[in-house]
Amino acid sequence: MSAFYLAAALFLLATILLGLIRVLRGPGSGDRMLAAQLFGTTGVTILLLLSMALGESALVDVALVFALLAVVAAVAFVRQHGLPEPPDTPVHRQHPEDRGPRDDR
Amino acid sequence: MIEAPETWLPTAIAGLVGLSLAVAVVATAWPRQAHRIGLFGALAVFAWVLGLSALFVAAGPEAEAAATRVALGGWEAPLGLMLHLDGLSMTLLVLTAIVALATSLYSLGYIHDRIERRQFWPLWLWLWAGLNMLFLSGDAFNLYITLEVVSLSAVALVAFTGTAAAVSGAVRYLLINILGSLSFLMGVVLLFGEHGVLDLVLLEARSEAGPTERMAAVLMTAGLMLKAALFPLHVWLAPAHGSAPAPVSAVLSGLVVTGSFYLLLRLWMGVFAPLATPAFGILIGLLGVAALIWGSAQALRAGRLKSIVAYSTVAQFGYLLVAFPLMLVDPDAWRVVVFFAVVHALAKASVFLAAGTLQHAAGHDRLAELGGVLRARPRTVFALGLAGVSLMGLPFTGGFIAKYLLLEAGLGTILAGSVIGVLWVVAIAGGGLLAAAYVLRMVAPAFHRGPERAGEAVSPWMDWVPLGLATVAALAGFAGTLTLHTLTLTPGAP
Amino acid sequence: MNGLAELAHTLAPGLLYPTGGAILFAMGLYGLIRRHHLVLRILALNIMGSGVFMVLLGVAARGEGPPDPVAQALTLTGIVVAVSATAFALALVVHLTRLTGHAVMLPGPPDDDAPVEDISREEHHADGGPAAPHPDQDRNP
Amino acid sequence: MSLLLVIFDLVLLAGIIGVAWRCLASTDLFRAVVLFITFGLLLALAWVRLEAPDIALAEAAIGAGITGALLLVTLERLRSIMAERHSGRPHTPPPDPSGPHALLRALHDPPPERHSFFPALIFALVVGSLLVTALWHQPQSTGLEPVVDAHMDVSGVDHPITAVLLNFRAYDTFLELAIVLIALLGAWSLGRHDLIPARPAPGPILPGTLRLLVPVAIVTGVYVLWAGSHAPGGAFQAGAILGAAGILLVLARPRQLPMAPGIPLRLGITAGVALFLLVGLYGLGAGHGFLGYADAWAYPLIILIEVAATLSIALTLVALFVAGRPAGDDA
Repeated sequence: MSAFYLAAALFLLATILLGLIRVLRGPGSGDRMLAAQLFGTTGVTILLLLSMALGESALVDVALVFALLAVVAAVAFVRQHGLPEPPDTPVHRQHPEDRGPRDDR
Repeated sequence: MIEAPETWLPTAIAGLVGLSLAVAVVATAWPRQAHRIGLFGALAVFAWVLGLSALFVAAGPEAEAAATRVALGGWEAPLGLMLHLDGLSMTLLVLTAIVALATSLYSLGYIHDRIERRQFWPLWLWLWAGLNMLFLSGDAFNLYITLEVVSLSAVALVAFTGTAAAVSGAVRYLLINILGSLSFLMGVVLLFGEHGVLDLVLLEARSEAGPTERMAAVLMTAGLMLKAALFPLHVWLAPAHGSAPAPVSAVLSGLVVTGSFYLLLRLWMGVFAPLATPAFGILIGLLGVAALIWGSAQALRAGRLKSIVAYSTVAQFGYLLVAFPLMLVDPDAWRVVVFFAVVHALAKASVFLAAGTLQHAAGHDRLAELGGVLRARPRTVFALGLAGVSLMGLPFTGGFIAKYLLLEAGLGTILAGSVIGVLWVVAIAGGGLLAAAYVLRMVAPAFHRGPERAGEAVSPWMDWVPLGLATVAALAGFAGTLTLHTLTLTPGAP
Repeated sequence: MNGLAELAHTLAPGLLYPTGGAILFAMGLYGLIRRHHLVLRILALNIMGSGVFMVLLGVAARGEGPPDPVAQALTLTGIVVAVSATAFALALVVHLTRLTGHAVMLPGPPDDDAPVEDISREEHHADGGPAAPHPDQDRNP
Repeated sequence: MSLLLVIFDLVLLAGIIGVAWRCLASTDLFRAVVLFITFGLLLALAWVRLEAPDIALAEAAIGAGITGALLLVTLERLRSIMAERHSGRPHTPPPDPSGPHALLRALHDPPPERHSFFPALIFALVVGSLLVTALWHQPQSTGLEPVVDAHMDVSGVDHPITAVLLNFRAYDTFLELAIVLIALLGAWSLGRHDLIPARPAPGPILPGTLRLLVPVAIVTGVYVLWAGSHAPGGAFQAGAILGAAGILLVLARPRQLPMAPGIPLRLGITAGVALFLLVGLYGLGAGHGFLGYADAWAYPLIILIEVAATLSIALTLVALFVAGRPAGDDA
């Protein structure tokens, strides 16, 4: 059975390498980031499969942390690049939250 | 009933680490009082180091057999970490204490802004604690960590004025330091992979001239040469040291660079001793000659006072490299090299502090426009000159004795039949002349006729501390015997 | 059959991964020399560091029995140090860009005769902010 | 089975090296950063294969979470600084980054010059091949595993790595905490903190995600800290996870960071180092050596130090992410 898990992990690893094409080609930042997020999910699965194949239960913790923290980069990306907006919204819309006084440096 | 000094020595060593760390931690937690904590901490650490050195010298004959090693947490090597005190580290600890105390006092006057003080003192105290730990460390990986403590706090100190020149110098300095640390760490990893231990004494016992040692020696030496700005890996030094605030420049040129050099010496006398061949010595010596010429030429060309001093550091460290081949021929020469490094650190720190005072008074440090201030401030110029004389190596100064001893070792090499020894002797003598040229360049405007201009008022600390430190540097010659004696208490050294 | 056993021995993690680590170290070095943007240089240093850690962990996993816990503890310490240094370096780079308008470090010695402000006299610096920006002051020709 | 493992190793290593290569060769900085995040993910898998789940845990928390966010925010900071300098107008809203825009050149590094190609290549090849030669000549030593194993019963904990970190080599760990602190002091000395550039994020997705994730992250952090005494985990991993939770909170409201009060914040970031040092000095006074514990007290003291260290690391990582000292620190 562990050979099957291992083969599955290997397959998933190959899909990550395949997915790198999106990171390299782009074209937009969103495509690249989304591909990296997908790798995160694949990574979690690989970790779970390896934990079964190698019999190391501690890897489940690693997978948990992985699943949790991959979000941080995603949130950082979304906060800076914004969500795709409907075409009729003006580009430089000022959000009320954004108008705070500039820091005193 | 007074107990023998040996029984107190381990506690005193661990206590020094604990004390210097405690001062840094308290200053970090309570930045509002950081300058007061720093002042009292500096006095306490200084006193502790003096006490420790008295204990160490008193315990002398026993210490000769083996260095005093302290198992932290009660775990002996190879499991645990050992602190390691011998004559070499003791000498450098005392040097650090003197220069650091002077710098602390100077900083009281130099950094008076409320906010800057809060940033400066904790970082400076961490740097000092890092240096103390570096000199006391006896474990290869721990050396890497202490090197990181020293370099990160040093980079932060270079950058903290926040000017474009300082930040740009700091970025360069940081990248170089990380690269040097990684190279050093790779060497440590190789040694660990081969021998399975990290303790320097155990590594020394197991090391031989194999491929691992060779590669580790290359990586660690290159990394430390980067950090010590030894030629040809020196380009970062002048911008970082020259644009930092004066007390920071003094510590960087006087102590941080010396710390990396200390490590090089320690490694080549211990773990890498089987690899030291005459050809290697000649290669290092030639690099030293190149550094001497290049650094002096830059110092003669530079337009800013602090740049001159910074380039002279490159030149003076060329001396230390020239001494490497001498050490291979004359086993006793290493003590002279250390003594030279000590005198250089004292003199260089006082030159930088004096330059800082002049810069403060004039508001800039462009040599061409500094004449008026130089004429109006004889005390600072005297400090500059006195320390400069020690750098040149005129008679009756510490620098003279160091250079004399080096020349003696060089002549010994020639007598031993080595032709290339002539080059070393010429380099040592010529380097002194070049040093005389750039030191005179610094002080000469003071003797020209012209208007006097006292410039900005200077706090008494900034006025007197450079002079005091320069006097110590000049008088270091009288401590030569004591220093050389302390250095004989280093086990494993030839 | 003998050759296959030899191959399996050669490809054991304890030898394979240190080799990979050495390649990463050399690659990071190459990138550090070739690239000029400071963020890329910091990434190159991080890749070098990862190479060192891979060698260390690979060395720890060599031989029979459980891996060496000391090597793993050292790696953990090293990773923390690397992260701190990276965060500090990035803060410095942002600050440098704010002052000079570029985040590129060109090779060669910089012009160290550029004027330097003296903080012991600067009162305007008291707000903790940077001095007035010097556009492109230390860009090398 | 073993053949599959060897193939897995080879594919993984090829992937790691390939990703690192493309990362260093890319002219677009954003692409380099995304590749670097992927690099961290693959590294975590490599650490798993090297039987180092502790390191994989740390790499997952650091590589996937904190460094990625830090690099992305740095790029955005660089971009907004450039935009400000070029337009003279503070706080230009970020343009759509996928569209062509002149300012994107701020995040663009031209391909390196030709003349440095061969020297750099030869230098790297020489270093790499010498390293490989040295490594292949090394014996199959077991390292310090037997020594550590022999002392586990007096270490106070059941997990060898925690025993090494907090007992046998506690000095290194203490200095590691100090280095995190020094990095923060350095970043703070550069000036006050800057705004974290951000676009408005309308809609319920972001707040909803955070409401769900932050509590889970906190629970996970505490769990990893608790697990450290007998299984992979420990203070640093827990601190990194809690720090990531803090970074999420910072990212959620980048324009209105709460005024961090100076004194509690200072105490928070130094708590780990201070407590560690106090315990160490007590050990010195009580005759167990600096940073030593009495055997009976080892477990509670280690846990105490770990809790303080976790809090300090988490706070420090968040502060390093914000970069620059909070206004409250100067009060």
